[in-house]
Amino acid sequence: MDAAIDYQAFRAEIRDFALAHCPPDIRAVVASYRKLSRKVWYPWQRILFEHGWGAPSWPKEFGGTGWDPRQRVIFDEVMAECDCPPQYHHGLRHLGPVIIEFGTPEQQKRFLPGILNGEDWWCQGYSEPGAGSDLASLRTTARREDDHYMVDGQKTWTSHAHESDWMYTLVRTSKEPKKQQGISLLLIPLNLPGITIRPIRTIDGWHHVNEVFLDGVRVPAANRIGEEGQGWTYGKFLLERERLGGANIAPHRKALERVRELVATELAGEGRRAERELLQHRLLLAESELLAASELGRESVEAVMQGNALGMLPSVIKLGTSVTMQTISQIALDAVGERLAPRFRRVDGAGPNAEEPGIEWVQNYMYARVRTIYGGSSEVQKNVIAKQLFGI
Amino acid sequence: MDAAIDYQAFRAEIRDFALAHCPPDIRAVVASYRKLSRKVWYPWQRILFEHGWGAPSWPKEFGGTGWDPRQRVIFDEVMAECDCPPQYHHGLRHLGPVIIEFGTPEQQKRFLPGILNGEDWWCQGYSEPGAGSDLASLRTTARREDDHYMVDGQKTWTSHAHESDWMYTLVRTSKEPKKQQGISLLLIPLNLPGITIRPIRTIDGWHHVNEVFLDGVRVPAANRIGEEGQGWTYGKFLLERERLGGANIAPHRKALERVRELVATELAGEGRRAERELLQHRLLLAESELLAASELGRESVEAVMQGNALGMLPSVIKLGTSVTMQTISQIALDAVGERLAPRFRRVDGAGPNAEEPGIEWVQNYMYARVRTIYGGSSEVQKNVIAKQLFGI
Amino acid sequence: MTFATTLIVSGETFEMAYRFGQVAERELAGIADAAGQAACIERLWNGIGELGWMGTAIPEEAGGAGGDLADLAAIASGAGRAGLALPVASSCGVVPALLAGNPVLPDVATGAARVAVILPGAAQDEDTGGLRIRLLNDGLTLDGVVVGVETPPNPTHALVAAEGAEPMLLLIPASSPGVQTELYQRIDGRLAADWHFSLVTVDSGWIVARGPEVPERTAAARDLGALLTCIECVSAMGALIEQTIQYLLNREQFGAPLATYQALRHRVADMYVEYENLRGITARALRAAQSGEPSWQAIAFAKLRLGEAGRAVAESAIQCHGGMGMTEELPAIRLCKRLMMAEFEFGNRVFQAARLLAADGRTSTAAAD
Amino acid sequence: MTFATTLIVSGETFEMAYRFGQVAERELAGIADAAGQAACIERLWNGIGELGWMGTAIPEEAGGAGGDLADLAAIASGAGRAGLALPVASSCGVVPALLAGNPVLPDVATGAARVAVILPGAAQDEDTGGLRIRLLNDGLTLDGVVVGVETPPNPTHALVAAEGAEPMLLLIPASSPGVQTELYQRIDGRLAADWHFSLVTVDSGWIVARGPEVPERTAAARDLGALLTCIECVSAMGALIEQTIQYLLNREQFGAPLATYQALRHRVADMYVEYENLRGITARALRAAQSGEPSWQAIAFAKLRLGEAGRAVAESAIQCHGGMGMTEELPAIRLCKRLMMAEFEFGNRVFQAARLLAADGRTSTAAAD
Repeated sequence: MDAAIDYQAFRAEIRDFALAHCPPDIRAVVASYRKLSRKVWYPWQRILFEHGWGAPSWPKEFGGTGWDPRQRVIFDEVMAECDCPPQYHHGLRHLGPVIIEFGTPEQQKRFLPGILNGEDWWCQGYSEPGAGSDLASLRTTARREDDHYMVDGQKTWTSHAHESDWMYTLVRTSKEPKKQQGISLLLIPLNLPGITIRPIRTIDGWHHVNEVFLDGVRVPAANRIGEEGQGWTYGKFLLERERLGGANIAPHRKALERVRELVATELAGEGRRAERELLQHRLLLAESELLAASELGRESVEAVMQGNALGMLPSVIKLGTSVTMQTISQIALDAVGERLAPRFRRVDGAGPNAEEPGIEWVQNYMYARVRTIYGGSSEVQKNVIAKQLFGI
Repeated sequence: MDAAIDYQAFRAEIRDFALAHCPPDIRAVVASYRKLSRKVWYPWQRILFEHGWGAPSWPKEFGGTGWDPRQRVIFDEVMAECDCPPQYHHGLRHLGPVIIEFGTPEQQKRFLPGILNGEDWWCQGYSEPGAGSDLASLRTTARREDDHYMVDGQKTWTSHAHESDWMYTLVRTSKEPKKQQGISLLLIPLNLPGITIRPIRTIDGWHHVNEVFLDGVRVPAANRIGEEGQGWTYGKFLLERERLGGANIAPHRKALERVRELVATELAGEGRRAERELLQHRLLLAESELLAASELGRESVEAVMQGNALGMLPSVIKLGTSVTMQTISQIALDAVGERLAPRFRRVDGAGPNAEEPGIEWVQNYMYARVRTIYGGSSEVQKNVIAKQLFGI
Repeated sequence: MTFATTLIVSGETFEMAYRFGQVAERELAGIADAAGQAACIERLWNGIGELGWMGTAIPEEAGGAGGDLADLAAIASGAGRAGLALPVASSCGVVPALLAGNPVLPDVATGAARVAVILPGAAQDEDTGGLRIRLLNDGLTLDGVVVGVETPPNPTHALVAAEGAEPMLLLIPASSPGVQTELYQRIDGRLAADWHFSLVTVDSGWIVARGPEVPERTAAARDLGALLTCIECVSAMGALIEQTIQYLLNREQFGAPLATYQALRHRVADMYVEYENLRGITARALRAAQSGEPSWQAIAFAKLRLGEAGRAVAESAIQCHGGMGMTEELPAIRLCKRLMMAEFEFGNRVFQAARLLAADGRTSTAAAD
Repeated sequence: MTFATTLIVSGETFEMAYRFGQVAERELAGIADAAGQAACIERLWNGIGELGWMGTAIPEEAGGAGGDLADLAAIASGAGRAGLALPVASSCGVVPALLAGNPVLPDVATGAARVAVILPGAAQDEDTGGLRIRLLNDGLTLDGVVVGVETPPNPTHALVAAEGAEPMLLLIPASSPGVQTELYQRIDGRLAADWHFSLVTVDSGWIVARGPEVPERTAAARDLGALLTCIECVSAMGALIEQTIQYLLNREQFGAPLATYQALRHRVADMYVEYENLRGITARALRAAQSGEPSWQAIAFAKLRLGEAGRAVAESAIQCHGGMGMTEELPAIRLCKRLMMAEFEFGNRVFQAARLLAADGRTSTAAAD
């Protein structure tokens, strides 16, 4: 079947559409690494939806494109290359596939259209304070009362909670001896009484994540996806679907190109030649790492297309590219820091931050620290790899 | 007492003597990092001995100088600055102090003079195959037979065994349940029957270390230092005496200066400017590390002079400077490797190696790998530091 | 037993400054809004004025305490350990040094005169040609924009080392016609300002110094600032390592304290080596500065090391804290941001490396040992 | 279960080359003296000649097997995995490519012609002005010294890409008047030679090519050599990592296998990431070279990565082996030395980085994906 697909033509089609239809002001926000809020994401999602590309990873019968894995990676690559907002909405990427797989027909009818057309905005309520990477130990409880659950607890690191309509949430519905059991997946409207959302101030001065307090929140039992106590299975289903997440190196290469230009502009002239050459040399090494990673990404897509196991490739790509992205942001900071770091302001929302070109790299530098922490920290990735290598 | 010592004058005195009396051919060998054999060491030891400086670390009554710790470090620094062979003979530094502390008057009379005037050359037989840093598990046995010990076993990493007259050796004289006990210190003449010395081929192509096989070697019991079964105590005594070993950063700074000149010479001209500047920048960072280490070395001497504990300083200095020396040797290899690495020859003793200026840095690069391995590997040093930091 | 790093400076003055800094840090951390933070910083400024910090190195006859570099170092060390969000190196060290002998000095000592220092090479706005003094209609005129200048709250003066046909050190009242400032808070919590000078006519009373002594004095003042910043950061880094150790001891993952994982233990050991090296090289620079023959090279090397080590240790500390490392919840992470910003004060790595390489003065540094 | 790295090339030819390499490695490792080693290398050379390695990419009509880059890659990969001490990239790849169409080719295929390649930029003796061709008494004369040239045993010819008024590619019999060679063994066990050309009169029959095609052909040949070296080293690095893992599993310290210490586990994980990256970027370059439009940039980036990763992984492997890492006792450590030397073959990091930066050809590399 996939022999019939002309991937080059497909890539060109996506690119033409992106360049023609993605609004310039949205692309400008992406290009300058300004904050991507629902305000930026929604219009583009709407455009894609109307073109039939609202859900690249969903099956056709639910309004998806039915694309194969290679097409989906190509789509993501082109989005990055054209400075379109990465189509990484929690509803679309995470929840949608779960509802398609495990939801009832009513739930599918109720929730999927709003995700697809972008009218409903979702956030993910998994992490809890003190739990670290250890999801199985979560403590938010949902007590069944007739046709409702009473939910009590606290979620943290909840991206976009402050601009979302819904949170899909892992909650503990029974005290099983095995920690992975007794967890259920609930869809919680964020306008219910008893919900408090508190922003977490992050080191880069932006508002990305929140704490969500759930205090006697009454959630209809019909909002539970799948069976009670099986939430852990649905969570794992998600993780496994995301294995190709690292195969798209286009955003990294875009960042590298931007920093190369930044270095050339910021450090122009003979007086800064030595400094410029030093940074250019470091960029070249970073580029060699990205070229290597993009080849491993290519192998990953190939493997998924053939139905082969990916082995350690996702961990290897994650480990490598997270550090390379940090390196790129360090180089950028080295280029502009002296001039711009003192101008990057602390308090988000208290008036505009400085708007000088290049100042986004001060923020990017701070933010890039998260790359070796989230999605399985580098330490966890190395543990995983070592376990495979040593067999013990 | 030490208030009376004019350390600046002392330093000048040492330097004047070194420059006036250390033979130029010997200094040339040291300056070009060629192999230091007994042939190079002995004449200089003889000169120092005749001047009364044969044993800087021994008490006066045994022919030593009676210098305080600061004077001893100054002496070592000046030796390095003037390209005199480092006075680091196993007999002088390691064994002599043990004989002085624990030997009988007869043993002192028999062994100390030969060490002092350089006529007797010593090597250290501690390490055994498979034992790693774990000295307590040694397996070479010495069985008492009348007034002799029958020694059987194998030593390894034995520096200079092939050019030594004697080996001071830790052997197991009884099977105690506690591994540290039952170990004795024997002095073994290397010309006894049953001894075979086999060179270990090392990665830098030089002959530094040996395996020493002991097969029914008959050693007079009078050659045992101290009590039977107390060898472990004497070994520890040595280790504690060497705490200031890392305080002398002069050899490192000398190496840095040499590589700075090497980079300037090798990469002269506009065509190699970018490359040169890159290496000069790396050298500057290495220099800042050495300046920091030399201050910590200064603190260490101060602490020993005051009778204070050194805490983690020796580990910190060792960890830091071992990596800095590796960095310096990497920079040197980057400067000359393309031209000289292919000319550096493998087989030691099969004709002279290439003699081009700078080629010593190919050897130095390879040899420098040992710096993070010997004398407590970096991993062991970090374990030691972490234990102090965390208290667990 | 809790581990404590070796201090670079200790004693009563250090303890006093550290206590003040700790209280200040806690107070600031509890305030969420920008206006509240600004008000708090102003209160803190008044606090250190009352304690006499700015007068530390000002002669008694000019209203100061007549202290020396050791006293400044003690204050910088104490303030640094708490990550105090005030321009200590600048206001207690650099400004009094540059204004030595000037009639404004007593006001500097009390904190009434709040002076921002604009050294040559200060960041300029892209579109302007920098800060210039020129002759215009028979008078001297200052024109240009400089940005991101560290500042006390509500600065009363700019102390400008202006390069021109004749270099000049000018003390310009912030209220002068044509002078505008915009204040904001940096990511390490300190205040900074952009200064706009629009064809400002130079009053002859503003001239603190002129001619060839100006570059000499400003270079010495910059080095003093760099040295005090290094001292601050040694303390900050020591506190950061202690707090990271505590965090790893207290926090469990997969059933064991994080402090038991060898990878993290070794990472912290590496941080500690960086700390000790920074402490050593800074102590060396301080000793040289206190000797008869101060060495700019010793300071340049220390600041170079701070740039390398500050970033490396801050990044490691954030990594050790995991997700919490990305937030501002913990004092440790606020110290990280302080370490990151310090790199850009009084000459960054590139500046220090360039002058060291240019001077080829490296052999002469041996004299400092 | 023992861990095995992903191979960059596999198949029968790879297996054959690997088996030959393993036997050869064991044989060489057992010989202590230099003369014995030299004799062994000569036997091995004859061995690969009989197996037809040098003829792999030579057309059938010239006595070769008429194979392609895939066949060369398989041989390089197999030989590399065993660290075979023969100039595979040069003798099987570069020489046949440069001598395409030359009557000596059948002898190259059998191994009877043993050709050392001297490319522009080969290391020169300090005191000479490099290799020059000049007009002297109406004839062309070659003069100069080049050193450290990788070579087959007892080379019969030097294939010299000489830069002069007109670039020339010359195949010079080693026995010609005025030509002297000195052979020795490099630290990775391979043979190298210094070549002395003392006013050697150029025979017109030596001229393989002249004019502007010479730089083009030599650049392409150098890239082929670099690519094959990368392929060799991917295999060598994979074997090195496998052996390091085995060593850490088998060796105990303080009562536990070294493989249980997290610091070493993480270090090996880092080595593995380096390996995978080198494998990826080399596979990418190989794919580009096999496509219609070969990309020198793809090769330059791969060789650049090899320089970085080769040294880093070799250094880590030595560290993991502790004291044993300083000896030549284990095959793993011999592989380390091979990786270290490979950096200097067919353009080191500096060479590759310089041409990438100069060409600013970095955006065009996207085409290779």
